[in-house]
Amino acid sequence: MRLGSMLFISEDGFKLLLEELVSSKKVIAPVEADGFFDFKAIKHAGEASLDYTNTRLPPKRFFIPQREVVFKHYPETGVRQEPGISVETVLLAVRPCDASALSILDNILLKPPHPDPFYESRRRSTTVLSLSCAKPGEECFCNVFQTGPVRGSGEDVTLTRITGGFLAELRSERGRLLVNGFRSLFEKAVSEHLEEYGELSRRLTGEMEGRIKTVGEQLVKLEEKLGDEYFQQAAQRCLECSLCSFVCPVCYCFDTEDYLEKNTYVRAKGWDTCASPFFTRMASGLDPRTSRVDRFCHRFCHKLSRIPLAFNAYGCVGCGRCVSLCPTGVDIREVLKRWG
Amino acid sequence: MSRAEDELRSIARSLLENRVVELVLGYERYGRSVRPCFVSKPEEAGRLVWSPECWFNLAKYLRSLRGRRVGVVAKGCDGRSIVELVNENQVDRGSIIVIAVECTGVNRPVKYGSTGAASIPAEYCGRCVSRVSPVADYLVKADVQGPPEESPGATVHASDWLSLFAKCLKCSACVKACPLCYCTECSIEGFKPDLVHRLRDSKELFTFHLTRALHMAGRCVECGACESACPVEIPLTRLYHELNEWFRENYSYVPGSRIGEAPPALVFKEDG
Amino acid sequence: MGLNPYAPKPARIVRVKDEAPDTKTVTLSPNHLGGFTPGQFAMLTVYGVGEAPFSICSSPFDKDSLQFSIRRMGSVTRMVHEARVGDEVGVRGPYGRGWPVESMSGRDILMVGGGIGLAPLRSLVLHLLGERDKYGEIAVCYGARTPSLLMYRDEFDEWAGRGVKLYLTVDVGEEGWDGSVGVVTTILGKPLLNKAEAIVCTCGPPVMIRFVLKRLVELGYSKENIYASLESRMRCGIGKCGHCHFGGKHVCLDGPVFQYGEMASLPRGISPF
Amino acid sequence: MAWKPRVIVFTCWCSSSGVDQAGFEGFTYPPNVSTIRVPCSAIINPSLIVKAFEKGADAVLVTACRPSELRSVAPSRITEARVSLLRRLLKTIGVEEDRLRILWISSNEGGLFSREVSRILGEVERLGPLNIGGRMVEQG
Repeated sequence: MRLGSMLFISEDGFKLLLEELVSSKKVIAPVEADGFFDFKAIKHAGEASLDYTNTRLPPKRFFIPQREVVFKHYPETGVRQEPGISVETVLLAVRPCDASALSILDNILLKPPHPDPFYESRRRSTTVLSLSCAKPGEECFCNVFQTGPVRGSGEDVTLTRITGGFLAELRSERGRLLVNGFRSLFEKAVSEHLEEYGELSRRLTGEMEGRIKTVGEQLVKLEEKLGDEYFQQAAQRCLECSLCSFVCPVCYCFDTEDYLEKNTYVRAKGWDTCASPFFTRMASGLDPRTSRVDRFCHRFCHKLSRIPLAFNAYGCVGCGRCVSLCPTGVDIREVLKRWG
Repeated sequence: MSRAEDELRSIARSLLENRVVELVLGYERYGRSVRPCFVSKPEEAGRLVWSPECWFNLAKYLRSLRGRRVGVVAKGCDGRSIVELVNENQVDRGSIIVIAVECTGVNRPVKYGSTGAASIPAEYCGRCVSRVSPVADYLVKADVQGPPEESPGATVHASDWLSLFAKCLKCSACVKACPLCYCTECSIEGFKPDLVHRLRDSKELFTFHLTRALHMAGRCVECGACESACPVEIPLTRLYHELNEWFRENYSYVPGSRIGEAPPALVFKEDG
Repeated sequence: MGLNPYAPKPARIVRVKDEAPDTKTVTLSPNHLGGFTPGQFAMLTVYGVGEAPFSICSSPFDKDSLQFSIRRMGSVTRMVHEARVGDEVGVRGPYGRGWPVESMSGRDILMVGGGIGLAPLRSLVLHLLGERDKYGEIAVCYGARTPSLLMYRDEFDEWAGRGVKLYLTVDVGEEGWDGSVGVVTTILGKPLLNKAEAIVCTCGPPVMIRFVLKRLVELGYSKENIYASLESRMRCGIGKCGHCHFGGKHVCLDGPVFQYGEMASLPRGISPF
Repeated sequence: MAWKPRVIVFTCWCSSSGVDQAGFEGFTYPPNVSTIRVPCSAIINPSLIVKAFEKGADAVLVTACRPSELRSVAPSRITEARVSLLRRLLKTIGVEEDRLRILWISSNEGGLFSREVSRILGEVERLGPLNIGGRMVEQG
């Protein structure tokens, strides 16, 4: 079984696979709770539910927790303690856009000379199984960045539901090893499987292409467009809360805080947002981004031009969470339509 | 296009043409929903819309627009938060033209990834104190009369609140959407010495939400902007309603009812 | 697990010297950073309070101690000012790209400092004086708001004695000050250097850098030899936290020292143009 | 080791001398009761009482001077209102309101203070541990 080969697993085979995985590894899957789907560690296969548009929150927190202690210092003994390695995990049924977000985060957080060891240990111990979309959500635009709707770029195995079961495409060595462990449940994919797969991706991409067309290279020159009237107008609405950054699968900016807790000096690292007026404000009060418009422009410029320049990958996967959840309707698609 | 929308647009157009105001705060169509908009030219007044999707409280922007003559579209609760802001000396009534719209209840947006409709009637509108703003320079009557559709909304038992708080991301959308949450150094934002760390710590969400509730008690007009802005849909308005009940019982005071009335949460009176 | 980049290494304060009413130079030992280039910075941790980036102002040849000149400004700096000899702090680094020392041999060098901006330049001066004859003329133009705010005053004579031409100015004079009064751009014309070839390094408040760069070009210094050290809020120092990311460049990785051309491409706000 | 309720007592200036007097008269309250002395009961920010609950307190008491004994009734009225409001909030979110109480203790009523504390300790023991921190973490 080479990488990229397509296998087929029946519906019952998949249930068996899930049972096996839950008993041997920590499995995280979408679970429904009061009308919404969110990722949760599941105890048995029945809890996972796979017919959903997307989870409300991305799986980012399993790789970059919202708060993690990165350093402890015990003054009396001078002992310094650094957290250990994480446990073997399977992340099931991630949408292709969220999986692509992981490969973007790899470009950023694993880039030498200083890869982030906390992210690396979680990423190396997690096998990601993505599940292709059946129907694009209202605010989805993953076609713009080719991060879905059928195949992402950060997953180890791409699952696609077709009649009678799932197609499984091996995308990485880690995925191949996982599937190899349950070889008996899989069989070679046959031509009508592949036909249905091709038909699904044509239908989905066609449906989405009508919304916003695939992005061109001009976006990287967004830097010069910052004086545009659009940004002055749209920035007035922004409330400068942290919602868009906290629900974004790619936002990686973090803040650190040091404090004393029961005679132990602790340094924690956790999610931050560039919308906050304190993000670039220095202790002297000097701030390279003094106005709300500057910060508003940075958010779009960072994702669509600055991350590409520094880490050669777009900082957005078109999942639509920020578009749907923003209380005042700030919408990145308007920037894409205007300068995409 | 409803009669109310038409009337609203003509009021805004005349206010801008006669330079009575520099800016009109209103709502504009946006995809399936509606969002706040800032209209500064008369010919742009056509962007203004009115529908039950207009849940956001535009009074939030008034403090940052202080010193400028501004027109603002206001529901009953928005108007009461303007009264509260005036009573707390945050904005001056003279520079605000209130375009009061008779409200028949708003729809709360149901968020990303939900299996239901795009929005459902807001449960907090069932407890509305006044459909029309207590302060108004212009009044736009509602198209359809009659009470808003009742939306029962899931009942929240006392024991649910801790698990509701635990869902919170500490993204501060509730704090930033609330017109009455305007402290420059907020005690729960994480300024040192910090009551609550700047980074979300699940233990501290208890202090975060209870402190915000205490600071809302006797001031909150229950406009529901916090609840509708919350990405994990914590029914905050219900929590603040309980504390407003305490103020109604002890001081028979309803926030935002009359300009000049000293809010008991802020002003101590011997006989109070 | 890989090396934890966020964990500082312990170092003790061995000396505290008052440079100016609001600025102290702390000397830390041991020097965990090993070799560093002048102009690089390190992240200084005050346990339980916080962490902040500071340019290293000691000489790279000094293998067993490190010096930082710190102005009292925020929570971390206030605690450093209240720290006493013997207290332990955390250090990690060195981070960032320093002054272009490898292309300096045999050429004239002009350093233009403003206020606390002289700290990273002092590291360069001490580096150059380590092998004085490798370089041509060395001149320092240094300005501060008032004479009492001039840093390293006790070292100026030694610098001059070992072949550094020193030009000082203050924005506002005090009695007993007979030197020049005016902003630092007014004395940029004084050093007689081979302007086309000379390398210029400048550091100071952003407004000063903006006018110094303009003046330098007017005086005939060539743009590709002009370098400036910019300042930004930093939380990690290793290009991961996003706070110093401006226009595709990280101040903590691609800077803090930037060449004239690179600064022109930085976005408004961080770029001195 | 049997669970002992953790109780925090904010004592205002006048009533704290009453509390000390109780100490002289041989009343020793158990170690898990800590007193925090404040210049006046009205200075107690209700958020600090909330923080005490988050940090592990099973009950919080606020001692204040009786309104009748003060030149101005303001401080005791304000404290009374704040404690009553916070009790309503605690009740709303499922925390028994009797875990927070105000005690009118004047400067010479040490005995009353000690009797009240022992009585309340008994009640809190019946209410059981509150453990806000633990419950928030395991649901988070």
